[in-house]
Amino acid sequence: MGEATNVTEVPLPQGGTVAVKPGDFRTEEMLLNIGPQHPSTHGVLRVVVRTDGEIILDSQVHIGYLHRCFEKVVENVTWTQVTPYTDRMDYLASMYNNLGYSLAVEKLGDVEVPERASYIRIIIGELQRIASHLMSVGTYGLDVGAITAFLYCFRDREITLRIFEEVCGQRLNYNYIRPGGVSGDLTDEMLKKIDDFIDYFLPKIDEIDNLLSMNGIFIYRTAGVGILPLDLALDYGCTGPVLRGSGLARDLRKDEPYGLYEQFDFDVITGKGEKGQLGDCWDRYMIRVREMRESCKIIKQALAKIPEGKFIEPKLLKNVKVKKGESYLKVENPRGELGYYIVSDGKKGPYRCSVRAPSFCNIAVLPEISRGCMVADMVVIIGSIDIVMGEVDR
Amino acid sequence: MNILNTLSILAAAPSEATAIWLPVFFWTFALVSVLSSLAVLVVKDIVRCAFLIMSSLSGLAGLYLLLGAEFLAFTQIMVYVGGILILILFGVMLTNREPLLIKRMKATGLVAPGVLAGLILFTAIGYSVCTVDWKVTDQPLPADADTPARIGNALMSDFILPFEMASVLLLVALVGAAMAARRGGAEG
Amino acid sequence: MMTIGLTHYLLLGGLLFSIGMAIIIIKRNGVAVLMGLELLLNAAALNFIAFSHYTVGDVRGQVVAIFIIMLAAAEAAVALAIVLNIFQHFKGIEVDEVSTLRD
Amino acid sequence: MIFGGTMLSNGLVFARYSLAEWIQGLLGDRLEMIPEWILFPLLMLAGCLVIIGFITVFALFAIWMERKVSAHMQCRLGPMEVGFHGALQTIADGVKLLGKEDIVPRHADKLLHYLAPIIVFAGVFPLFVVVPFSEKILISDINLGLFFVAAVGAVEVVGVIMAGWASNNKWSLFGAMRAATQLVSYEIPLGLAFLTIILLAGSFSMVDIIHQQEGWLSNWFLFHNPFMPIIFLSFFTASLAECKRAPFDLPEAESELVSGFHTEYSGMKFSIFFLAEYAAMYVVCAIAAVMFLGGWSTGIKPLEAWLADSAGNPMREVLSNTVHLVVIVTKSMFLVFVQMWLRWTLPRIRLDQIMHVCLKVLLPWTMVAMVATSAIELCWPGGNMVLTALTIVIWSIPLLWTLKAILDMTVGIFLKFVPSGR
Repeated sequence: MGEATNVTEVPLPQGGTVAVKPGDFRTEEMLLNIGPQHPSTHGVLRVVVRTDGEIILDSQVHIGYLHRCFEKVVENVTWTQVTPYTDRMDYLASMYNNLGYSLAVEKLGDVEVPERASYIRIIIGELQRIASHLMSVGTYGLDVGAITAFLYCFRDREITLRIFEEVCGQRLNYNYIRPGGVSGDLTDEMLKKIDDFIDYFLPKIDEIDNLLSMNGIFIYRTAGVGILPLDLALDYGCTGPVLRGSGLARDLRKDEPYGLYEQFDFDVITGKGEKGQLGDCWDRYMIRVREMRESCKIIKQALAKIPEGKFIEPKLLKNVKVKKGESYLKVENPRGELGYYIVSDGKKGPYRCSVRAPSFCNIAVLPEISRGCMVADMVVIIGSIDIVMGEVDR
Repeated sequence: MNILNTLSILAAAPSEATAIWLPVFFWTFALVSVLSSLAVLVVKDIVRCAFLIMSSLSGLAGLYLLLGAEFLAFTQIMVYVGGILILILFGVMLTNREPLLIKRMKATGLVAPGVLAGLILFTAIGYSVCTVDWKVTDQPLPADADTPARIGNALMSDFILPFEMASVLLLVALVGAAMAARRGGAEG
Repeated sequence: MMTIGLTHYLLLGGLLFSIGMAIIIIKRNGVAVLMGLELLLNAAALNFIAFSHYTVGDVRGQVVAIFIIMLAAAEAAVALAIVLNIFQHFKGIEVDEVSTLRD
Repeated sequence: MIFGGTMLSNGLVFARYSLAEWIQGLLGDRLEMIPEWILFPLLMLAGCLVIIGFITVFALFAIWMERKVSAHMQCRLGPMEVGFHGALQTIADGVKLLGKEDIVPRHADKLLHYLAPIIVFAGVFPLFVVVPFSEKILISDINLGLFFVAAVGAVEVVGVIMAGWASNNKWSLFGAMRAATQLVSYEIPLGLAFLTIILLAGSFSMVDIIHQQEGWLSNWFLFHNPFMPIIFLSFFTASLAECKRAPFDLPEAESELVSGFHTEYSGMKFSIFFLAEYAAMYVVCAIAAVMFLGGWSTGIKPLEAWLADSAGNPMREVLSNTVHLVVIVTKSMFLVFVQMWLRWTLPRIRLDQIMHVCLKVLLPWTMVAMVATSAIELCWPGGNMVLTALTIVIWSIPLLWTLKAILDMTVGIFLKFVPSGR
């Protein structure tokens, strides 16, 4: 928010730029606090924007309103007790937080995971991705004012949550995937339910497309807004749909497969700038919609060849033995690369655990891409980055 | 019975019974416009001033109704309340440093001369109004006169030149205002 | 109750005209001066309509009033553009501080 | 018994006489005892009460309808608890709102904060004076009807700006500025649409305009020539913007401006804003119905003729007024439903885009249509059957498509409705 001392070229939304130098104003600049209590900041994000009328000259992201000392807390608990804390980070994709942590611990502790557990992880993980993307797509509709799309998405997300509830007894913070496997088996009945859900859900994606993605006003609002060039995305360490929206086919499930992802056939979706420019909000949004289809594809394949067997070594439910050392492992969370860095001193719990949260890295790019937009676009851009404050602040 | 029309019917052809309400309406509207314009003199907050001017001009619109000029009354509301007031408010908001603080205006050092000038002017006007014989007609417009049609005919016949000039003037004013208010317009 | 006649309207118009005059003299803010100006114009329009109603029984006075309203609109637009320019130039719209012709 | 009979007939007379006549009928000979100068303000008061009563009842119904429509569009049930299918929910909410604390922010301009909702309401309330329900059921048919609507409708924006300014809140101010820009801009296409209709009808008066469109359905101004549907669409779009309804609900965009100009309002003041919004919805729809859809005319010539032939047949007059009342309210409510439908389907557009739509899309099209209509009116005064037929043919495709969409949706609501989960 530093004082601009020289002329800055501020791009205008309708194209072209405007030179702004101090003292050169038609209207007075205004400092506007978006958040921490605001309907569209997806939690407690606070953005301080300097506006000229409704055009944003500069913005600064303030975070930390949801800080819960995750990294310090887990230094005092055992290896298996960490997973409930990971749940609370990205509370919209808790399964993935569990999975990343479990994989990191398994890598350090050389724990063998039963094959069935790996399959269950993939099925549940992709189901979680669908749930998370539905939330993102729906609230994005809410951000641009299409309330019905939001409720359509929530209707379908509700079904996935019920499946999760049946699987592990929880709707949001599952504590399901844990070092060594998963905490409960998927019965045949459950597998059937998931299969039914996929059959039901695939046509519903077209419904979302019809209602929102291809809606003229929606495209008008999102295409060509908040353009994130690829080099900028790479500079800021953006990952996930935000990076893929800028056109790079980077997906850890393909590039550095974990679990058994190398055995599955799916496409990595990238933005193509169909409606506006490459890397605009519509691209980032559309990635999520299309990824839901890919997730359905993966789940179908996994359901077809899930083997019989154990879902966890029972003794591992108590605690895991981890030798001295450190490991880093990243997984493709719905929001990007979720990395766990774990240090062990051979005791009952982690000596140090650090998390690379995708939302945290993605939100950093907000001031860059929101400059020159209007206040209404700010909401659209925040929504297209799809942050979860629990993860940003940890 | 047309309730709103009654006002102008009342003015044009007051029956014995309803004429009693005419002064009531007149004084109400007159008080509204005079009091609010007087308040403009006193009130320091410019935004309140703008709203007071609006109420004063609305009172005038009421008086136009009483004078049987409904078309003028509605034009007054549409142009002043819906147009000029918004312009003025935009002007106020765009020229305030602190957009959300009530702006206290300072008066010039001319309060006493201003009041004095107003008083003298009013005395002069009042004197001339009361002394001159205005030749009041005993045949005002009939209440059911189609004033809009008459105005339209007048505009298209007797007043055709001013009417056309007015459109040119409006265009010039539009372009001029847009040019002057353009970003960097001061520099040319 | 007395009957309302032409004199009432003329006096009212005169009163509003005087108040408008006083506003123009007393107020320091450019926009407020503009408001006084609007009041002047309207007082004149009121006179026209009153005369139209009471002395000729015709709509010609109303037509003139329409022109006055039209003029007021044009004047307000241009004047506000000028006020904006003054604000940009002098960083304020106090009319008595705007005393230079050029800088 | 006689007294009861009088009451009954007087009750029916509501559909037979205008308000003044009705009161006259109600009081009968006793009217003579009341001096005219007292009756006059009483009549005004009665008119106001009737309008307020209608606005309140309509708002109660419309809010319930909005909730139900939105709920069924979103695969939910909406209010179900209070009364039959939640019909009394709005009353319950109203009572709750009445009981809420009236909060005025610190450093707010208390006087203006208090006045703003009143002015907003005052910008909508008088419009009902000219909204007709039938030949007899209307408050006043002033000869400047449409002009009156355009003028008084402009008052609302003052209240909105007042609310935004007085709240001492940046979000409110943003909302107010947006409202000012939007409302003032959209008055232009609205005014052009008014002009076209005035040109065709040769009158400002609502009743005159409706009389011009009586007879067969093809007499409606909507089908006057192939350009009229453009004017209708433009008018409807502009009226959406004037009512601040989605997709033009920028002044109160809840995801951007928290709640826009009424962010700092609570309790009764807030509910007055709400009431004004719903009242405005009905007014613009009723005016659209009058201007384009023949007002209370059924569009069936023999029926109209039969209804009009009521000389010495009081029951038929009652019937005629009742039928007309039902027809115009149905037309208006259909348009209200379309407004709701759009609101719950479309995303909100941005401020610069809203100006783009107004100045670069609506304005040129309306202008072209208006000039074309006046040329047509010059060539064939009173309309031309060929042009009407052409209009119906050209515009039948979008019309049928719309009807199909509505049918699909209704079927979807009533047949395919599945509560969430399986």
